[in-house]
Amino acid sequence: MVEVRYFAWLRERLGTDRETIASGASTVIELVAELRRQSEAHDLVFSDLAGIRAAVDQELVDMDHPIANAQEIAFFPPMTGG
Amino acid sequence: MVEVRYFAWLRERLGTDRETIASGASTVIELVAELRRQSEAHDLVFSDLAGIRAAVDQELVDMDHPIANAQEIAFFPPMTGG
Amino acid sequence: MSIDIRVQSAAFDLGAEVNAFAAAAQGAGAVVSFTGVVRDLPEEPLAHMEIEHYAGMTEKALLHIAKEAMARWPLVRVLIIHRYGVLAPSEKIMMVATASPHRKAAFESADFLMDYLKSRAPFWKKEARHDGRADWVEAKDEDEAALAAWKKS
Amino acid sequence: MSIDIRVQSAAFDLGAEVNAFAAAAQGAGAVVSFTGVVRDLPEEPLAHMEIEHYAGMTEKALLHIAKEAMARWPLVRVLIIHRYGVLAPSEKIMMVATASPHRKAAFESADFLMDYLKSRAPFWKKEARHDGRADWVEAKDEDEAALAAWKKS
Repeated sequence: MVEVRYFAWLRERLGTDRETIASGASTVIELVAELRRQSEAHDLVFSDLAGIRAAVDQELVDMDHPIANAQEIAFFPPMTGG
Repeated sequence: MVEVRYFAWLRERLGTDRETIASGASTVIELVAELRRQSEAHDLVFSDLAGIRAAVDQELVDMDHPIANAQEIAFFPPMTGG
Repeated sequence: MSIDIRVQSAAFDLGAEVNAFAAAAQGAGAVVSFTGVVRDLPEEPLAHMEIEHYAGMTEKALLHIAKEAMARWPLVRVLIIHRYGVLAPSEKIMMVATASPHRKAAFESADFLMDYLKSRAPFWKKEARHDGRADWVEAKDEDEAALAAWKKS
Repeated sequence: MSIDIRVQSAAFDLGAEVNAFAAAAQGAGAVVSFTGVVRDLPEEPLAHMEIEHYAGMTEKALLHIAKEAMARWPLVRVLIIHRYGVLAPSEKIMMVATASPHRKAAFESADFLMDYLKSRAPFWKKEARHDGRADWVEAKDEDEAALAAWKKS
């Protein structure tokens, strides 16, 4: 089981800030493919990955990053702090 | 008559911060030549112009700058503000 | 060497922070501060700004950025304060401060901290208008470009 | 657009100045400050610093520098405060502040102001030691080089 977290417009469009799912994915991009099968909203949110960033256990990573033993995977738009 | 002003180590070595002299110089470098004839201290202070800057009427200028009708000529080392 | 990171919803007193920072930066000689303010333009009025962040990751990311600055420049002190939650126009969003014996190091490291923080710390801004419309602020290509420039040098 | 230049022997309150500056910089979004502090190093103790300046020319030079920055960057506000006279270790020598809608403009213009001020405003620093020795601070080649870089760009 892995905890998936959403921020900003992803959170708004999915109507939730987190969900716990059973995943067999070994990389972030594989997890995205699983998530897209969850619902139409998921499919839509992840339809264009150009505007989405991912973090594995609170570290920013590329989409092909492994997620072995990860506790928490997060998806969000490019950051706009400062 | 022109007012000549000195700052920092030039002022200290000459023992004065200003003097009024009758000058026939038409450029700063010509004035320097006149000043060097004033005293041994003057001659020494102006012996190496690499470390001396000049201002004509409170504007930083090159040594060959004209001084026609200038009220005040100043000599000082490179600035060290900030 | 000292790093001070604060992520908070409460307002901060920029002047008091800068004074305390400079006082504690013994031997530094050069102190630079940057402050981001919620813009308040009559022609484009904002009702408020809302800042979301990823608690936990935010602190880690800011600490990482501050350590990277400390490793690159001779800094005696780094401060980063960043707010989240609802902010009114003219309120201060965040600040960074750097202290160094060298003026260029203080400037460059503060600039670097801002470039990294802007694109690598998990904050997202939303601008709410008086008509109820609210839009997420979009990341700018120039921000990623600014980051890339530090990698080259 | 507003320029505030102050040349004074009295101390100034950095924090109060930064707060007032940011408050008056409506719509700016980005505020940068630089402060120069009399260094206070245990291994190289100073009795005090003495700053001489060319009253009259100083104000003109600083105004010229501030106007040049305003012409080069989209700034809404520039502040320069520079002290002269006798300063103790840890005292603030001077400060500049810039406010702009753009973060890079605020950083670059403050950096520019410092580079110009350092080599073009008529101030001279003298460092007095506890043994009575006092030396004029020498200008650095790197300061002239920093200035030259702005002319190219």
